[in-house]
Amino acid sequence: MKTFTLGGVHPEENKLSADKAIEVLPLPEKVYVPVSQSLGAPSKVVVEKGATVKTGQLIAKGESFISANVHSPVSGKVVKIDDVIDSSGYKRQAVFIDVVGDEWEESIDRSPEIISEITAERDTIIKKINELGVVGLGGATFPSHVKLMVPDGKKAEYLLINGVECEPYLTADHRLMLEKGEEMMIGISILKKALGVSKAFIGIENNKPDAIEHLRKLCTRYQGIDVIPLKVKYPQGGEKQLIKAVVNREVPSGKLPIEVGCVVNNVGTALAVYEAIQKNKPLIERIVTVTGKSVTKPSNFMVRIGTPVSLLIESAGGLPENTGKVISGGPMMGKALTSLEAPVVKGTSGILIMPVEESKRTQVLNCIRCGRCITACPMGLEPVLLAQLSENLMFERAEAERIMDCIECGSCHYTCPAGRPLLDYLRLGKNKTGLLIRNRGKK
Amino acid sequence: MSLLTISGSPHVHTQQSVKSIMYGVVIAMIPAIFVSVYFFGIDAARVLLISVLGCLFFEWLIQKYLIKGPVTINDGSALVTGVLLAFNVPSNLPAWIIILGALVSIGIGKMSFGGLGKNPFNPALVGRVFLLISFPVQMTSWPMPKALFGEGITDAITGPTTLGILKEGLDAGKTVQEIMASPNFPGYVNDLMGAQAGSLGEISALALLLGALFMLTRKIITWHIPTAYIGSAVIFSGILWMIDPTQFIDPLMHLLAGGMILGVFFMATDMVSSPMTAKGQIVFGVGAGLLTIVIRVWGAYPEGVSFAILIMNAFTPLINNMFKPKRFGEVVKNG
Amino acid sequence: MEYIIIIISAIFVNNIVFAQFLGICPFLGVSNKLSTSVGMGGAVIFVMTLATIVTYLIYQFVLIPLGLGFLQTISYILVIAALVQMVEIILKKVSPSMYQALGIFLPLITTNCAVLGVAILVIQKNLNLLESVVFTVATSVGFTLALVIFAGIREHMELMGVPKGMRGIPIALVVAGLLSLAFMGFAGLV
Amino acid sequence: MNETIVFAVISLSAIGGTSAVILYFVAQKFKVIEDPRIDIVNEKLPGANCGGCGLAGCRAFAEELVKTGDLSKLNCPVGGSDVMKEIAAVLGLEPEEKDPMIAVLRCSGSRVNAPQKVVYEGASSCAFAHVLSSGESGCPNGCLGLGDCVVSCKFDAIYIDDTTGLPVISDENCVACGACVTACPRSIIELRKKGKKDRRIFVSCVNTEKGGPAKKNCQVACIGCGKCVKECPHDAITLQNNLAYIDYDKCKLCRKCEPVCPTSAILELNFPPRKEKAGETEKVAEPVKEV
Amino acid sequence: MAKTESTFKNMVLVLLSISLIASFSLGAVYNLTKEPIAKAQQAKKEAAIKQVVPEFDQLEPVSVTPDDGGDPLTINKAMKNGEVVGYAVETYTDKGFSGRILLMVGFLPDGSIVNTAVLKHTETPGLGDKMDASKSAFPEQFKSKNPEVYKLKVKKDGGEVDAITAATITSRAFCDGVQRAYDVVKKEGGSK
Amino acid sequence: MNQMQNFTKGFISNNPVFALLLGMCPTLGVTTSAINGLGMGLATTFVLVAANVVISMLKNIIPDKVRIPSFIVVIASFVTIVDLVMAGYAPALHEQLGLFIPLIVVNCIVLGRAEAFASRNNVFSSFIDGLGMGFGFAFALTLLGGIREILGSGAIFGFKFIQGDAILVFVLAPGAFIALGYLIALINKMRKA
Repeated sequence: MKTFTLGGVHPEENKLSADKAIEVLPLPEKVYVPVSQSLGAPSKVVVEKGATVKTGQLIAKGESFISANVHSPVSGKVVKIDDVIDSSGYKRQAVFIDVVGDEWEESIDRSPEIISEITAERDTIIKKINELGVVGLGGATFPSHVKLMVPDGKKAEYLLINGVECEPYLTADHRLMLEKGEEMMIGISILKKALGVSKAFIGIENNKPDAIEHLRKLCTRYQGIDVIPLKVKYPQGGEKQLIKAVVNREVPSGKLPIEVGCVVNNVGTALAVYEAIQKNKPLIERIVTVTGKSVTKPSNFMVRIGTPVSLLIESAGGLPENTGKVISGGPMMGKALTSLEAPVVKGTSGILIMPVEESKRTQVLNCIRCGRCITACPMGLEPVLLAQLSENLMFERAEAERIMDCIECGSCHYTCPAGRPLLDYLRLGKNKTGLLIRNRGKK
Repeated sequence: MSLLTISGSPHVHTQQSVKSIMYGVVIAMIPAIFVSVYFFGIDAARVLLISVLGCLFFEWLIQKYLIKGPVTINDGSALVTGVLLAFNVPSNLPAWIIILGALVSIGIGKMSFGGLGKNPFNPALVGRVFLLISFPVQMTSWPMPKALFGEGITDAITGPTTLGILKEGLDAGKTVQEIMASPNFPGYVNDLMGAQAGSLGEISALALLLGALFMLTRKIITWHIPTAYIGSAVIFSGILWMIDPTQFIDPLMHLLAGGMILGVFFMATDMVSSPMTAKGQIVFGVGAGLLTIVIRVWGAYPEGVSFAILIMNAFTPLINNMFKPKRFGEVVKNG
Repeated sequence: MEYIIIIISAIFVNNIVFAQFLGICPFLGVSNKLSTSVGMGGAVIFVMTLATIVTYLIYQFVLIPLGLGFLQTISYILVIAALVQMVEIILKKVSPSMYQALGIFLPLITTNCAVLGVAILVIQKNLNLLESVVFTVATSVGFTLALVIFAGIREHMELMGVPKGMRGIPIALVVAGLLSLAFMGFAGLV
Repeated sequence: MNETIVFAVISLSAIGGTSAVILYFVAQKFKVIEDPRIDIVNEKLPGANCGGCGLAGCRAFAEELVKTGDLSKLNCPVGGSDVMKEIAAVLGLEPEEKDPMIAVLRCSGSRVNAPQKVVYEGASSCAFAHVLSSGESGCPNGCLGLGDCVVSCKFDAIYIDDTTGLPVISDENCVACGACVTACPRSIIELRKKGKKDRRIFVSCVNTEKGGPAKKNCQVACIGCGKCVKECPHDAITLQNNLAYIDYDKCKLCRKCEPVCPTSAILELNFPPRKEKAGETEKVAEPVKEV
Repeated sequence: MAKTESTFKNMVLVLLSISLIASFSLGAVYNLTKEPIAKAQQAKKEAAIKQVVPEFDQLEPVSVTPDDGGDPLTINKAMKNGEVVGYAVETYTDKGFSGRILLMVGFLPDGSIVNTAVLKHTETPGLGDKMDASKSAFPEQFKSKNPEVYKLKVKKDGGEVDAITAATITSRAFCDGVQRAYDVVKKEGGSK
Repeated sequence: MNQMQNFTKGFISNNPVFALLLGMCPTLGVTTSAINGLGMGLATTFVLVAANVVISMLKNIIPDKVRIPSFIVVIASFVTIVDLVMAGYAPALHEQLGLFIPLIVVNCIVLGRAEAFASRNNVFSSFIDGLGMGFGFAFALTLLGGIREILGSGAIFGFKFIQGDAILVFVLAPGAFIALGYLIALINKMRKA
């Protein structure tokens, strides 16, 4: 069984909602649509307060190279353009819309029929993906059209589709593969066409045997797409780890996957691409897992972007009494929310609710230099050393020890028997070291 | 509803903790404790008790009144040090010397540096070597073993360890074969089972191996240091043995006699004072193995395990510095 | 074989720092950083070897023939002082970066008792010129070894944080003591 | 005369003389010219290597001083004007009188004024908590209270008050080196003129949100109402991004702005109590009803 | 008084004159102490000789090279009224724990040991230094033993000497030194 | 500064060993017993005083650039004198102290005081300073020697008060480092309190 070689951990999987079919969440009464939902510069609002919008209408335009358009997920009236606390814990600009009916833009094909013939040409595909605001749905929300534009001098050989879902608890991708496999396959074919590659691999961890089997069957009908079952190991869903696991290539430090001829896209992205190209539908909804041991009804929802998190929790049986922490994303890399009014954004893959006793960190003891964090680090770094350097503000040495290679997967922190907040210090160190490097560049 | 907690990711944590590791080590030492009580009787229990209580007491005292930080004697590390210290001394050691050893182990070896995790040297070994050099007579007069319920030699009689017999004999110009043929030589089986004179914990290789197996399966230790240690010791002593089997002890005897197994699995693998990367651990193990044999063969002391590990402890920061893990993406491999 | 014994003895068994108590000041002073300690070690190897050769020649060919053994101390220290200053001046010109790194410790080599100590020791031990050189090099390598190990441990301790009362010289001395304890294992090797 | 003595004298002189001569020539050949004044200046400096002057350590400061020969741009905040005068004397220059400065904390978001809304767990580092979220009080600009400034201070001048959860800067120990200013991820600490008799007035808030959201998180936040701007007779107060700022160079310490602030965001330090309204200075802790 | 300037001339002059004065005074002190030093050394040696052989009135040092080709030993023949009453041998051993040990061993003309004294050693204090009569009774056992019949080896090695506890190496070295002394005395014609 | 302060500062506040950390080699090397420490301390005191006096007398004659070599020659002379006299009149102690007698030359205290004090002050002050520093040094050495002797051989000034075993390590090299380490830690603590 294939997997990546360096490091990795195996946290308890807790896939509570794996057998829960995707439910379409009823339309909310109001949505807050943040204008910054992807990596890169925030988009510019193009609607005014008081305007009426249709579902799928452009409301914020990405203006720089790396940024993405935002479309209205609902139809209704723009109440105001103000700040809302999002998953970053800070207030960000958002478009507040009061929902009225569900009137869609006419250009969008809403029929359930699956269109498998790909008529669009490469340039059209990329242009449309850009226009319809498709971003990577794995979590990093990198604008997809940028990924598809292979830089000069580089050549894409393989398209890797990330169906790993290595985060514990989350099942959104799993359900997607089972229920939208056909659409996803077409999406993959579109991506292949856009990249001009003949081979695509879907990497899936073997804790999802039903998905592997289902997609394998579908593969027989789609040329040049293979399912690669992978051994369960976190963080296999990391781009570099996935490439290593599937095609055994190592992306050099500080470089992008295209350096080794690979492009990685999430299964969700493949679906979004299908909908954008074949159905003309912008990215206005996504599948979100709402889960947690104390949650009465762990579920997978199809949710419109901008829906407040509280509504999702309500639909999953309400907020449990002893909730200590609400996390946007999975337990390994997700962000703890400060407010339940935070809206679902394009990158929200799950809402994890943790009871008080699980949400407290363990007591921090002295480091016993066991080296488990080093063994666990999938990037071959020494988290303990980097954390110490960052604690002692020795950022130059931290840079030399390659702190910038850290992918913030949290394996080190997870595995530390002394419960040290290694990743906290690593993040801090990365932050400061990054500043140091940028300042150096300026001089 | 209480206030929400915010913290950086990850939000889940492994079950393994410092405590579980330390108590795991203690559990692994239980077979050896039984063997020592079996052969040395109540004396062994006495030494163990004094040593453990001494270590716990000094840890508590220093944390509470000198460092004035949180008291963490229940994390199990002082317990491990206590048992290991007891394992490294003869069962007839006077109480005050054991207490002094506990003070040195905890006070000098560990708390001076700030406590658990900060000590560059293994505390139990610091205590042991300190005592060995301070009290050479008491530390090298081992009572002969006698089975708890069987007939044996009276308590008062002391004798040299297997390695001691070999060293003395070789120094006196005898050949290895002559020495091993002599009636008072314990032999392979006794060394394996524990019927030999020696420090509490080192006598039975079998009991120690049992514990080591437990630690390996529970992933408390990894295979790197033990394998490298034993490998280098066996290869090096094997080469010497092949050169002249009359003057050099065979590798198997080297393994079974003395504190090799105890040192390899319980002290060299001490995480705090050994390197952190797999590569570093192998270098550490190889170095310790070589030094052990060098000291055993040519040094003044018949046993070299403690010194070898301490010396390698000193090198640990340098090894950590030189043997970094393989960085992802450092060597570009394609295909 | 003779030389191997001298080397092992000088580096491990009778390590100049851990067993002979010579050169403690730079040992404690220049061991904060690994890189500086390596530089210092190099400088000491160089100066010590040079000094021993010169003083040896002076002793054998000037002092002894004239029956002036009692001038040993004064003439040695003069020669060593001049030598160190010379090295310092040259280094400042040739490699300013190294000069910066070693900073005030180059003059300290003058008052490094290890240099004078070894020069006197080779006379006391009745070594011939070649043996003296081997002995000196081995001794200074032993010094460097001690320094480097020590610097490694101190760098490590700096990151880990030592209790306030023990910080600085006290913990350094304790570490030196423990190292010395460990090195006693080499006893009897030669 | 005894022949031992003669030999001794001759040989030692020969050794000494030879060394001296060789040394002399080597020294001539490998001469490195370094301004001796650098050493002198260096000795005069406090030697704390705090970096308060903006250079890497005291020696670098000395080198820079001697090289540029210009005192106007360089100042050692730790040694203060005394040291600068001495250095000026060495270099034969006139020192520029610099007003003594001190670090002040521009946040009054104590546990009472800005109650906790979420619980933070993790590395006790403001810098990290700042990256993670807006903090326990929810104020995106307020003090996080995790003590990065305390750690950065080399002069033991800052500690965290346990009841308020805010850092306290000691007037006595602070040398205005600016380390805490750099350390604070939210730029809450500012170096201000120490003021006559240590008297200072400043807006103790750096929140740039609009009035409503700001007050939601902290009752003593500056809401940018502009009352103080109107009140100030010296044009020392400006309003930018919903935040008032008092320019310490223009401020005449007239104390007129403080009473008009509806949220008590303006803080006065070391003034005698006001005669007309006794309880006024304790306003900070009181809940404010009106905006 | 004004400070002397650092000119080349001044520098050399001052340094030279200081050297001159220093070496002159050192020479003088050396001359003064030469005798006491020599006396002290002589006294020490004689004290050791007196300790290990019967009363004598005359000493006759002879240098003998041992058969194993090691460094020559000095045998001090102690004579009384022209007759040899004992041999005080300055012997050594390299088998010590740390470096050479110098011993003085006294024999009667019949070869039996009178007494031993340690001249110089660097053995571990508290352990090896017990071979000194002032520190333990270890050397007592050698008195009036004749190595011809008395096996000069520690018991562990099959000899008759009780080793110092925990210092077998030193004890062994001590025996080696005594044996060496005995061998040369025998070679020189003692021990009939 | 009055002469009394000048004299006593070397004991604790400016003690060459505990506070200035100078002369570590002999401090560690010869302190196996209190008497050795005292002997070494007094020998150093003599050199210190004599060198201080002579150097303060010569301070104006010596040009700056040959300051250090000149000082060293002066110091070395006195060291040799001590060496010779001790060999002649106290051979037992001389043998015990061994190599460390000539090494007084490179003891940083001696050169340090010459540099820092004698070359700037008058003869009498220098004399007092040398005496104070010397006694401070001797005090430190005797204290350390005493501690090591008590712990290591159960005796003090050669008088054995514990029969049987003591902690041998303390007369050996490791004990020297460890004892001094904790002694300095203790004294640091006392000075702060």
